[in-house]
Amino acid sequence: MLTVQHLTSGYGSAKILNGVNLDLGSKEVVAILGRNGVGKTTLLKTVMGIVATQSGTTELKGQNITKLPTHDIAKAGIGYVPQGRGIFDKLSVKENLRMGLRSRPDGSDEIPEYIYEKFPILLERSGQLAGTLSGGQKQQLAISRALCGDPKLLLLDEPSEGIQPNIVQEIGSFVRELVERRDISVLIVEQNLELIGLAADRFEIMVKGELVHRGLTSELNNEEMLKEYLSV
Amino acid sequence: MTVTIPLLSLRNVSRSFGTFKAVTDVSEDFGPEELNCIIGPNGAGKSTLLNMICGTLAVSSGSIHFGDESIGGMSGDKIARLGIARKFQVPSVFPSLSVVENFHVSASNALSANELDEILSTVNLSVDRDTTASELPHGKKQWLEIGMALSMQPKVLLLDEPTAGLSVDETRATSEFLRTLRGKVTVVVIEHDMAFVRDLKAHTMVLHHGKVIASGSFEDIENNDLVRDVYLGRR
Amino acid sequence: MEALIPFSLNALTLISILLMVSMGMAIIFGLMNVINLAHGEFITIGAFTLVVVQGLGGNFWLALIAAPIVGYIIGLALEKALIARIYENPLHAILVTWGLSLILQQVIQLIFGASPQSITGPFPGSIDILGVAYPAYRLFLIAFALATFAATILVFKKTKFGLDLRASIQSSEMASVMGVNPDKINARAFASGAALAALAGVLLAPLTAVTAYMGINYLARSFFVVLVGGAGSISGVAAGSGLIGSLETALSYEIPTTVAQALVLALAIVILRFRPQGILPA
Amino acid sequence: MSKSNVTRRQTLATLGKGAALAGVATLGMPAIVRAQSGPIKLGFLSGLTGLETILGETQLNCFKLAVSQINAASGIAGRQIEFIVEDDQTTTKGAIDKARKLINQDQVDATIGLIASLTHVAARSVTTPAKKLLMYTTYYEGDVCERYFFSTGQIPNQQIDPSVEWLTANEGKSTYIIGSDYVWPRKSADAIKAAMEAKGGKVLDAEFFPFGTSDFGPALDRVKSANPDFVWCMCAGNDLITFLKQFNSFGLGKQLFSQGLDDVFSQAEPELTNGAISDQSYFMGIESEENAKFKAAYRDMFGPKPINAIGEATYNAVYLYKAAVEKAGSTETEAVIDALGQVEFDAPQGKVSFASNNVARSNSILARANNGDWDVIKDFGQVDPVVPGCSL
Amino acid sequence: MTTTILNTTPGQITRKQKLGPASIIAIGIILALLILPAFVQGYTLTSYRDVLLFALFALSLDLFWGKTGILSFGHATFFGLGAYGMAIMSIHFSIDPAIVSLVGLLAGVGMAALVALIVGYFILYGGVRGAYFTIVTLALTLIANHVAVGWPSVTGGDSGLIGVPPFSILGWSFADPISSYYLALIVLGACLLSSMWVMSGRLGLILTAIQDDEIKVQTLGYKTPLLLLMTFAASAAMAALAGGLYAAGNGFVAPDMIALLLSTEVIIWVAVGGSGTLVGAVIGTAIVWWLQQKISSINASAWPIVIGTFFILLVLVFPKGPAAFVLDKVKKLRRDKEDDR
Repeated sequence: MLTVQHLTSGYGSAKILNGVNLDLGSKEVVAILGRNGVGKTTLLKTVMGIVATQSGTTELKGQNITKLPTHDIAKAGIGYVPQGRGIFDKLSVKENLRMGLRSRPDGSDEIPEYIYEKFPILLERSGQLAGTLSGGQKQQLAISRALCGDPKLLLLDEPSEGIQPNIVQEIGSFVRELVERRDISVLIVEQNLELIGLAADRFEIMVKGELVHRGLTSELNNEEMLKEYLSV
Repeated sequence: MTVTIPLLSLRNVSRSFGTFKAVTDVSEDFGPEELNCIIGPNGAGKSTLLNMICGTLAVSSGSIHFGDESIGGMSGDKIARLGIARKFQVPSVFPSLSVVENFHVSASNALSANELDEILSTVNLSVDRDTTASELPHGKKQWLEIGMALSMQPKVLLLDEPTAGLSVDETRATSEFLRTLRGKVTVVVIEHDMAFVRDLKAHTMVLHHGKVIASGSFEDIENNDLVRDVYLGRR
Repeated sequence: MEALIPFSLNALTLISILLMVSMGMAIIFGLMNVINLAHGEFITIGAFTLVVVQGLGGNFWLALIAAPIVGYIIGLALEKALIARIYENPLHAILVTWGLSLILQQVIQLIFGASPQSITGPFPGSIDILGVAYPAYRLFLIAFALATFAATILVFKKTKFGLDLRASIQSSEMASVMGVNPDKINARAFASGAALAALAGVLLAPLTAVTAYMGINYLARSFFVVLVGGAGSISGVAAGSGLIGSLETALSYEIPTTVAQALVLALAIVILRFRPQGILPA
Repeated sequence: MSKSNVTRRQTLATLGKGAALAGVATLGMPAIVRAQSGPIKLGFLSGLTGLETILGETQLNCFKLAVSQINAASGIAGRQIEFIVEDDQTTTKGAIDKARKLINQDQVDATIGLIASLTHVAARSVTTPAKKLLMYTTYYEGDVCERYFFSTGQIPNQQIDPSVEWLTANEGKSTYIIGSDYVWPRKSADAIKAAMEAKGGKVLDAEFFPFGTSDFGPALDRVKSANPDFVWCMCAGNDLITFLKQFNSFGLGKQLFSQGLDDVFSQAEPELTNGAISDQSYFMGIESEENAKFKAAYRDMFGPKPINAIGEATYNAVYLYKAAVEKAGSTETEAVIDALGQVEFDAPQGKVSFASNNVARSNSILARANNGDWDVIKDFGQVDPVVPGCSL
Repeated sequence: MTTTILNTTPGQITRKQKLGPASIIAIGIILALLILPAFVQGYTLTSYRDVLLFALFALSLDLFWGKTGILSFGHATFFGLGAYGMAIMSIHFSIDPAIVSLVGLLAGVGMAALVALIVGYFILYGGVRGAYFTIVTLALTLIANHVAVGWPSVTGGDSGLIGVPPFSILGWSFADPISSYYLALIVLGACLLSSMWVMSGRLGLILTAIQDDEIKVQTLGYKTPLLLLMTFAASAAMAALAGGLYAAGNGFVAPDMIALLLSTEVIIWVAVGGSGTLVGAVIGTAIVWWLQQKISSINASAWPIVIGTFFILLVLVFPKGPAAFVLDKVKKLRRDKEDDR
């Protein structure tokens, strides 16, 4: 699904990614772990074309998307939910979802029904300004909006941030459900081990812009490993 | 140095943005006897706290004192002139000025040639003295900014993630340097890098969701279950 | 009471003129944050479209349709050639658009000559409103400006383009994440602003002398309408036009017009000092 | 559109040719003559761009017509005329800068032209101290009394006084003045007030607007409330067009008088000017042999375009200057000025000559615009100019 | 605080380095201008005098725009205030001829500084920077122009005031071309050298630092709005000085000395010379003036097109100004040479 090779990128003189290699299979959910500031978010942004790639390649289903502009990467089939969710606060909930439709390959103008079924609150608040939603509702909206584009790959950046535990669980099981039912792969940057345990198949640990350790989700209770890479 | 440095003390300091409480009820004393660290996950309110100390943000409630002086509502430039210097998270230097010129701007009084040389050698930038700041590599920019803070001859040095983007060697050099300041300057460091904080053996305060959840020596903090949960995302 | 009718109609006329000349500015400056000092020349281009259309035997109504199209095309071409390179740097925008303004003025003057152009407007007579005769064309102008304003709001609220634009303005990064090409949106938004200004030019032509320099008269005022009304919202233009238009009309009954205009500008600076977001912020 | 396009190019072309043409002609003359006396240099200074563009082009054309006729007829006392055209952009700064250039750099023998009063005031501040001849060719407020300044246009006692006499007798005793904000409208308003009061009439109010005013609505509203018998407009150039457009649409039903209206305006905007009254020293409709020849020559050179009083007065000024140089036998300024008071010219409007106050004796014709042409209401004939207390 | 900033030199070395080539160029130019009257005279010399005064005006803009990075689109306001101050004082008031020029000049300079302080206080302390500052100053020029046109009893309205006496002080008159030329040269030279000297010191560094990061400068303990305001006022005063001398030199004022076009022309003069170099403003003015003479004598309407095209090229081809563009090339050549050694 997604193949990233020797990817480097950064801002100005500061290099953040120092050669990232990553393979993501079809219907696979991979979590990226690591301390703050090691480059996890930059990885997602680089894949998405928001941060320019300095060297290396990114391929989606065999298509080289390294040099594509962001909007074409979106159209190629990647949905992105950024840290902080990137909701258009001054647009209504429905308008936010309609924006999500822009990258659909089939050009459909209908918001998929399963989204409203899953998150009825979005239908209820359809005409309301998205800025007035609670944190959890915004996260639901952000994921739904990304799904409106019918992506093959979903990038999630810290979806649990600032959200109540019960909704974190809900999101975790929803991600699983998506993978099973809608044939989607997910790359997720997360610090919440509970969510990772619920949603991911395996994890990769990032240190100073490189992926240094990988493992199955079941290995996540290895205290020694956690201590080494994730501090305290 | 014989100058006595008054205590920087925070009492019930809070700050909210609209309904969001970024910092709640923080009380803490920072003195020069030991290095001080503030740790906590992203969004815990660390930078907000620093912003309030140096006057970039007003406190919503509570008080901040530097010695006898209440600095809670003071303007940034006044606070700076009391000797409270700050190094930003992203290296914040003047890119179009040379290294030396950066020091001249930041110095509170005109620097003599000796003082200038001293600072240059302290931050290892002697060879780069006439280099334009924008052309310095990332690590040297961090040092430049620390040097700028020093050139203010500060009594308090606030450092926001001084090791972000530094190599392992540079990080070690930074902690060595900071340890030399103990007793001379009140140092408050925001950090993520636990190895670095451990290295500093600093008095550590942990912020989470704007509240102090632990405070004490680094060993205490390291063995605090609550802190570990917060850092590993267990609830 | 009877004196109030012409006064309000005069105020409404000025408000409508300001509304028309400022709507394009509200998009280009208010929403896209581009300081466009060539805005006045888009107005001029509209008026000269009327000159050309009438020169070729067409009438006012044909020009009313043609001008926004001409404005759109010229706007689109200029955006692609110049404006797209200066979004990041306001100083560059100022220099480039001022240069553009000087060139457009001279080119128009070289083509058409310096003398005022003769044009024919519709509705030469006047109409009785509650016993007061008022020029029919001015009434048409008021109605047309309000209709254009409503239509612009509708386009922004209801169309795909409007949605894309509103989204891009909030975060062009997130809009592109959604699959929207920001370059395309910018180009179309700039061109729409130019089209609205050109439309204003046609409407102004029957009221004023049509010369290559006519647009410059409206530049500063449209900036202030947008700033005072609140940059970032289309509805702010109505507030800005309303305030500046009625104030200027009211003052002009009491003190010389020149002084009234200066006072209103000075007031606008004061408003900006205390309400930097304008009276109706986004 | 294409029409004015051609015109513009023609203008630029002829503009460029002026000096060259004269140069060629000079070379053609016997060497001895040229050595004794080079060409006579005239400066033409006026508003070719900016506010007064609509009038400046006609004025320049008439100047060129006179020069080319004179040059073709072996020049002034056998000397060809060379000329330099400068545009003052209807600004004080432009007029001063260009007048300086003409006098100091080009060293012209005399300067002819100018439209807006602010430019003659500015140009005079250069020419008079330099003791150089300046000939102004536009009707104006007429309060200058200087040896080095001559005027071939009307002044108030030739234009305003006769008009007021007829207007108060036929249109009514009250008027409302709207004008551009500068010397001519403001000073003329004083003359109008005096004239109206002398006839038992009244100026209800006078309002002055900055150049480039785009909305006269509130002013017209006040005119309506004041309810004058007729409206007196002294807006300049492009602003006069703006005013006419709005005045007509308001349908006040008031007679419009504007001594700034002439054939150039009426033919450019026949509908806007219809029914308005003006007083000028020259209209194209004047029936005389001189005028027929003048119009034909103008058409041959510039095509079928309107001529106005400012243009005709410019034409006259060149010929009067020629006569004076020939009489003085020299281009020396003092001698020419002395001679100017003693010469006359068979102008298209009739015989013109200067009175002792350096203003031309000229016609005063009151007429009403009728689909681009002017129907004479009353011809006051030639009126002697009166500048109180001025005898030079 | 401001005084310490002005007085302290940040290490002798720095100022010397900073002053180096620019001051040599500046002194060279002044020396060349000193002997210029030996080669030209009369009317031409008065033209050169006007160029010197416009150069002073450009210098004043560069002092603010070039050093703070904030573009004022309203500098003609201050030039105009200086000119009108001089004209109004000498025409409307019967002041002793011995001091009337001085009073007029002081009135103009004072008014300009006052207006700059008031407006500057409003907008600089209000946090208005960048593009908004530019638009507000643009409006300032329009207001000033409206006042100049709409208050004819004082300003002469659209026609302006004619009959300003030549500059004279205590019986010394600068009426003839040569003495008025030298007056302009002395004022320009003094302003140029002193502003270069001041700006090579700490104030110049701090202003550059404000351009880079104003918040950071505040956290270092400087009152940045005050520093900007003082620079703005000094710049306005210098513009008024140029305007006052211009009015006296030419004998009149008119609304186009306080108009938008002049505001934009001065931007070009500075931009051509390369903003921020100070001496560049003087060179730029001379180059543009010379070009304008050449081009507008070919075709009057060609000049605005040339300016317009130049503005666009300025941004797209040499954003630091053509002079800096050339200087950078030279520097690079020199550096390459040094590298070879």
